[in-house]
Amino acid sequence: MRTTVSDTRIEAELPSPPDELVQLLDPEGRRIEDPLYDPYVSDVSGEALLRLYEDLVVVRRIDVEATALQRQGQLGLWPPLLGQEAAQVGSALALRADDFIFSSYRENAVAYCRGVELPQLVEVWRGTAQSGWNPYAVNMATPQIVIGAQTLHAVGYAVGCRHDGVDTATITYFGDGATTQGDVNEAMVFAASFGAPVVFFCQNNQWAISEPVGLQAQRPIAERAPGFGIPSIRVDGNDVLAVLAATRRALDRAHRGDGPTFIEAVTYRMGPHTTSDDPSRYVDPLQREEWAAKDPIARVEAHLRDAGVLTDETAASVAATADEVAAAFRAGCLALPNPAPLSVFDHVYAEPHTGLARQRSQQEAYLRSVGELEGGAE
Amino acid sequence: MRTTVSDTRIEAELPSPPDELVQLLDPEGRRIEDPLYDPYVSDVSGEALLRLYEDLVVVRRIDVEATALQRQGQLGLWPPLLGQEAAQVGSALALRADDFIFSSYRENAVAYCRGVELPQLVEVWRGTAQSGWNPYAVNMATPQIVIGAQTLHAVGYAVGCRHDGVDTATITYFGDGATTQGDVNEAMVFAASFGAPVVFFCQNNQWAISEPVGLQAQRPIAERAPGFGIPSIRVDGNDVLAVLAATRRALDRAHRGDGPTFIEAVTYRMGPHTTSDDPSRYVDPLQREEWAAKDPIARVEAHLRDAGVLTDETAASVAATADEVAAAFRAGCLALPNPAPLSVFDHVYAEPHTGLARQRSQQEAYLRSVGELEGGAE
Amino acid sequence: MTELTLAKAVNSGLRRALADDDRVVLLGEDIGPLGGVFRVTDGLQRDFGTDRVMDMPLAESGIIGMAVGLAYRGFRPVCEIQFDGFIYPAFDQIVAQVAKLHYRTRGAVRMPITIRVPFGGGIGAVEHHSESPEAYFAHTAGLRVVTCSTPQDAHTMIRQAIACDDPVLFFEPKRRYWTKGEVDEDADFPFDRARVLLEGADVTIVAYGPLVATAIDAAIAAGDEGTSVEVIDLRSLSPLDLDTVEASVRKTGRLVITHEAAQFGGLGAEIAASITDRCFLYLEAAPARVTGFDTPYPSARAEEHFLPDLDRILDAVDRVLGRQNALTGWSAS
Amino acid sequence: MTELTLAKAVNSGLRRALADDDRVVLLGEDIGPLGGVFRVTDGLQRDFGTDRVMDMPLAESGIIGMAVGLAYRGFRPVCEIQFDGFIYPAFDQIVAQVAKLHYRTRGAVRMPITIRVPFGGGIGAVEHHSESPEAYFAHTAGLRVVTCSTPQDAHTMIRQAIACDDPVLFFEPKRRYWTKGEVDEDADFPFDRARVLLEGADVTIVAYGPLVATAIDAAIAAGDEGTSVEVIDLRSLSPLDLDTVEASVRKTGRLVITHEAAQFGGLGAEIAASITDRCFLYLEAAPARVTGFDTPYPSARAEEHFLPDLDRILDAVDRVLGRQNALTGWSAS
Ligand SMILES: Cc1ncc(C[n+]2csc(CCOP(=O)(O)OP(=O)(O)O)c2C)c(N)n1
Ligand SMILES: Cc1ncc(C[n+]2csc(CCOP(=O)(O)OP(=O)(O)O)c2C)c(N)n1
Ligand SMILES: [Mg+2]
Ligand SMILES: [Mg+2]
Repeated sequence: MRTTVSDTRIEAELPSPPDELVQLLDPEGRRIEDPLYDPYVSDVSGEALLRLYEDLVVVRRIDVEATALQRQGQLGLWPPLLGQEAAQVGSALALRADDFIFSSYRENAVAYCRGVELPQLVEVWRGTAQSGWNPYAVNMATPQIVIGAQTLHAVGYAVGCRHDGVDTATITYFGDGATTQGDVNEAMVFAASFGAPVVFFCQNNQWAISEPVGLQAQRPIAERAPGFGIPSIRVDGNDVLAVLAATRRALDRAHRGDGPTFIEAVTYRMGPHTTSDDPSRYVDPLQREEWAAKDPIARVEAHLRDAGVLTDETAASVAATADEVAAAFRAGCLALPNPAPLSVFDHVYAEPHTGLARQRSQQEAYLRSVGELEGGAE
Repeated sequence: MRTTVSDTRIEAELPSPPDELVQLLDPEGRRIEDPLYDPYVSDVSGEALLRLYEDLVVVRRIDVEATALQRQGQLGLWPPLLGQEAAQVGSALALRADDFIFSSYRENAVAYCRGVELPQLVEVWRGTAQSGWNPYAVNMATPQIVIGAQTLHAVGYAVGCRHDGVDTATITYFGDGATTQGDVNEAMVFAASFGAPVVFFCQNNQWAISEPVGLQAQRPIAERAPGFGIPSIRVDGNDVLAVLAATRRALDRAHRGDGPTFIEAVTYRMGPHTTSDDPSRYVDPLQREEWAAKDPIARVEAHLRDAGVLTDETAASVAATADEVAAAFRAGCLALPNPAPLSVFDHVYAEPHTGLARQRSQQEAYLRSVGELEGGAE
Repeated sequence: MTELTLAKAVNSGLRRALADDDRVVLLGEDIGPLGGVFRVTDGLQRDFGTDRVMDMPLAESGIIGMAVGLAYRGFRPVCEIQFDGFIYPAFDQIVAQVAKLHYRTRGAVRMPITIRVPFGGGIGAVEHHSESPEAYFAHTAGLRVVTCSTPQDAHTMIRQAIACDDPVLFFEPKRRYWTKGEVDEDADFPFDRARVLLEGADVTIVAYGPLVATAIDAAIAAGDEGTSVEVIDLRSLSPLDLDTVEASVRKTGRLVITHEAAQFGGLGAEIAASITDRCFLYLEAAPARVTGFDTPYPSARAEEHFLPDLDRILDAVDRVLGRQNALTGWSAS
Repeated sequence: MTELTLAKAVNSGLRRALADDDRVVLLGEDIGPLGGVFRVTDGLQRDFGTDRVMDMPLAESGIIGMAVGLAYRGFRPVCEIQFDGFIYPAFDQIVAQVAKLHYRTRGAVRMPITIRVPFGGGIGAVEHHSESPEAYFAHTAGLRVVTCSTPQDAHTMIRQAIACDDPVLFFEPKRRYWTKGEVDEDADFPFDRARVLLEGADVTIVAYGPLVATAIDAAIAAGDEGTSVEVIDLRSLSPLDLDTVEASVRKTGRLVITHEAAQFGGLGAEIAASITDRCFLYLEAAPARVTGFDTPYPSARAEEHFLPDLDRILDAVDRVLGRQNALTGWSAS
């Protein structure tokens, strides 16, 4: 006999829905009290919040400029972060200088907050180099394009910090789509197993190119981590204060030696996946409109205006600063030098490699023979 | 200001410990009532349970014989299932004939229950072939050695069944160690995403070769699946009735079109990982003893004796049957033919391949020239 | 006959395969409403439904692993890997499962899986979007590897790949996606044969995929200077149609091979070694290879310094003809 | 000087590396209390602790990915892949990360990662335990690939690999783990040079790893029949020490290359092509390759029909010497 029994107990075994999003600033700019998270941002009001606001405005302005540069043929590609400013700025500013970052390709605001110089932000996208900066100069690895690969690097780095006896934390950024990759799940296993001081920061921007998050995850993404033994937080990714608070909380755990934490920042990709993408093929304009109403900058602006910290005058000065940054960014981008012909052979190895050395010499001789090297040719 | 706040909410976000193990027969052989799972095994008592008992005894006997064959140099390797008889027999007997199985390398009892012929069980381990049977003859893929790879195959097969409009279910077997592999986690994402009629059957035998399960999982393994949107059941893997009930429940969901289910069968690998392994280097004998007291066969025997179904006489007849099977198994093993020299070229491709055909002809000419082929040599 | 771009020719080939055989299913990232990042699957989900054309969660191992299961069930899965550089997460499923299952099961289980991979450089892309990984797969027993250089071949060969009972890696030369050409849907020709595109007497140039057009340009330029060059488009990389190359080299005595992949251990090595073995007494010079360098693919603005081009091919033609040039001293002396 | 098995020689090399540099860490499955399935890490966790010798969760991509992070942090990770056939899940991390990070970061980030891989067949194992995947990695720019054939090399080369600032794939010939030989811990020699093991005048045999011993046996047997064979142990597979091979072939005019990996696209092709290019006018015959077949590795009881052996090598020696044999008709005619 094979009876069919109602599945109540199985359903009950699913975890209950996660706590509502952590939110400290609602879309209208009202400050929402939260006894757990408020203390993490008690230093951020008035002028401090105004500086945060300026960062948000500036990174959006850079992003818009980069898109324009791409349209003008000055960049090969650009992955806009429009709509994700709060998730990136809020989390980046929570970090200590010695904390190390392993990001994906869209975290240009994180890099900006980290002090990466403006033209270095676009070297990869202009195509003059495979990376823009020295990771050790800003404690941030250069963009990772292979989805999810960087999350394992973060775990290794974090375990290395613990071996070194320092309380440095590591944070890794990735998208909702990335949560499907084996590497990201392995990273959670390894992080939990070694109690690694690492923060998994997932920007759930609802899309992986054209694929909605529902294809990657049947449950809120934040629910995945606890099953690996990693506590998680689900935060309004368009609320810069909430993101700052949540990330500080997670980093505190890491600095204290309490192991990994997973953060899902719920946000929305307001632009195309990259400048090559055509979202009109798959995005419902209504959905986009709904999210436009939750804009991460508008709510800070509303809040600051209500608080009388932001006036038309300060707003104009912030906008002017942003324009200046954008102009410097553009100029720096256009001034980036093109790679020299033989540079393709540089840095393949750290130590001499006889095979490659021979190939390089051959190519050098060839280039000289056709007059394409200075001092060249018979 | 960066305040440190107590982490109560984070801890609360961890799922509560899973329900205690599903158990219908305790180690002493007492039948434990369970209103949810009892209906699934209402057909299994008395004679039916005796037949189950015989299966358990026979598969253990085959396993012992295989180990002996390996020690005598007749097998290259053998992965014993000692201790895991209930997990394998209970789950295998829950399946319909049309349900399809993707297993790992240790599921020899599953294959036996599936009707695989005795010598075919050991072809791989004797080294006469890379697989022992035609998967379509018994609806069971041949052993998968790459850890975790088969779980994705199961999801694909299950989605294929749905496309075909049949209610066939698919089951995939893997170990506790396998849960770390990217593939297994990807399989859960894909299964959830497509609502695939697949059962993930994890035999948590506490070890991945020398590594304790604690290196792979910080939480009970059954807690992982719900975060992927897959309900899970944790079952006493040494209780054949409970395993049968849990698997039937999961299969019912699949047959009904309710999607994937994850089962963690908690058991113990009583033997070495394989005949090449030396568990004395890493197993605590006390732990092994504890588990010996939970033997999967002893409890069925105790129960059947209490119920008066098993007498010394029937026990002896079961043992005799097992010995007969073992003898046939041994004879079949020893009779397996060695592969012919040119067989290495067979079945690389399904259609003619000019490069390989040429290589095969060359080798044929060479073998003839050195007199190693019948009808050979100048 | 219709004029189509190479991308559209693959699209129409996929469409025909879907229409002709209901066991054909398409799997990939963004292949549904978006039609793939190169629009190769444009309109197919709309016309054949979400069961036949399936957007996949973002994991290449998952995609190929799932295709294996579908093949077990008798389907003919066609997987799209979005870019060459993203095939590596699926490497294990491809070389340890897809390639070996027919062998492992002594022929009981067939793996008629087609893996479509837009490959190669020349489009100014960021890292991982310009790679040429074909040698890894050609070295893997159990796989077939093919590539196309014209819309006609793209159309016919994708249908042949799907119809083939073996797994096929189908490399699409992405920088030629916008090349136009006539396509006859009814054309047919052997799947695993190379094609002599230009006949010539002095030197044989062997190319495939994106560099076929470059090889033809080089042959024409050489012709203008009085050198008669034969150009062979390999089309199939595993198996290689060495009979065709051998016949050509027996005639010309000189061989130049070009590909974008790194030289060291690339297919050029296999072709050079095999042809040397078959034609030793006919060769007037050692075969020359004109390839990408043994470096990672460089950044977009450096790719012109990396990719084989007309001048480098002509330089090699000169060399095998024994004309002194900058590299003469480097080879046989 | 102590007499050690090859496995013990790797062990003592690892021990020295751990003792000499506290940035060296070992990562792998079952390398702790068990000492690895081949006992190569025996006793190291006991003596250096669980922070230096870390049993890893069961995922190869995870192991290599974690090693990348440790290398970022200034460690020198040494990863054990349990068997050749299980390196593929880590393929993406190896070819897209480990190999490319130094290039990507213009030299800012070094990847001094050693990946130890017991490889090759001949031990009667089940599927996936007898593979020779070296060509995949040799074709990948940014990696170094080495292998050893004696306890002395095993000891010295593993230390050199760990000391090297580049990533190194270190292939250990598993069927020679139990070969004994003298080991001088203070010996040193260049990391990337081949070694002439036997000098000879008529034919050059190039081998590496497990087949070096077979090549020597073949050379001795050929010597008994009056043919003087030079045997070269490559040791480094990327870079290849082609200078040493070239010098030998200029002398002998004849080349036989042997490896267990599939012939098609294997290292033998690169060696044959490169040496033909360098020594065209010195070659008396096309280089011959004696390799595993272009099939998956077969079941244990068929491996004798698959692996290159003394007879097949001698047959190739005959062939390059122009002696008529069964295969003469197959190559240059
Ligand atoms: C391994 C791999 N597969 C495919 C791609 C192509 N690709 C680039 S971005 C992307 C979607 C990523 O989505 P998500 O992780 O949500 O990040 P987002 O772009 O939304 O920030 C894909 C499929 C890739 N970069 N790497
Ligand atoms: C990808 C891969 N890596 C490593 C191995 C070597 N290996 C074989 S069995 C095993 C442990 C598996 O443990 P578990 O999944 O718990 O299954 P069990 O053996 O306990 O049944 C390992 C590491 C393998 N077969 N495949
Ligand atoms: Mg996203
Ligand atoms: Mg286990």
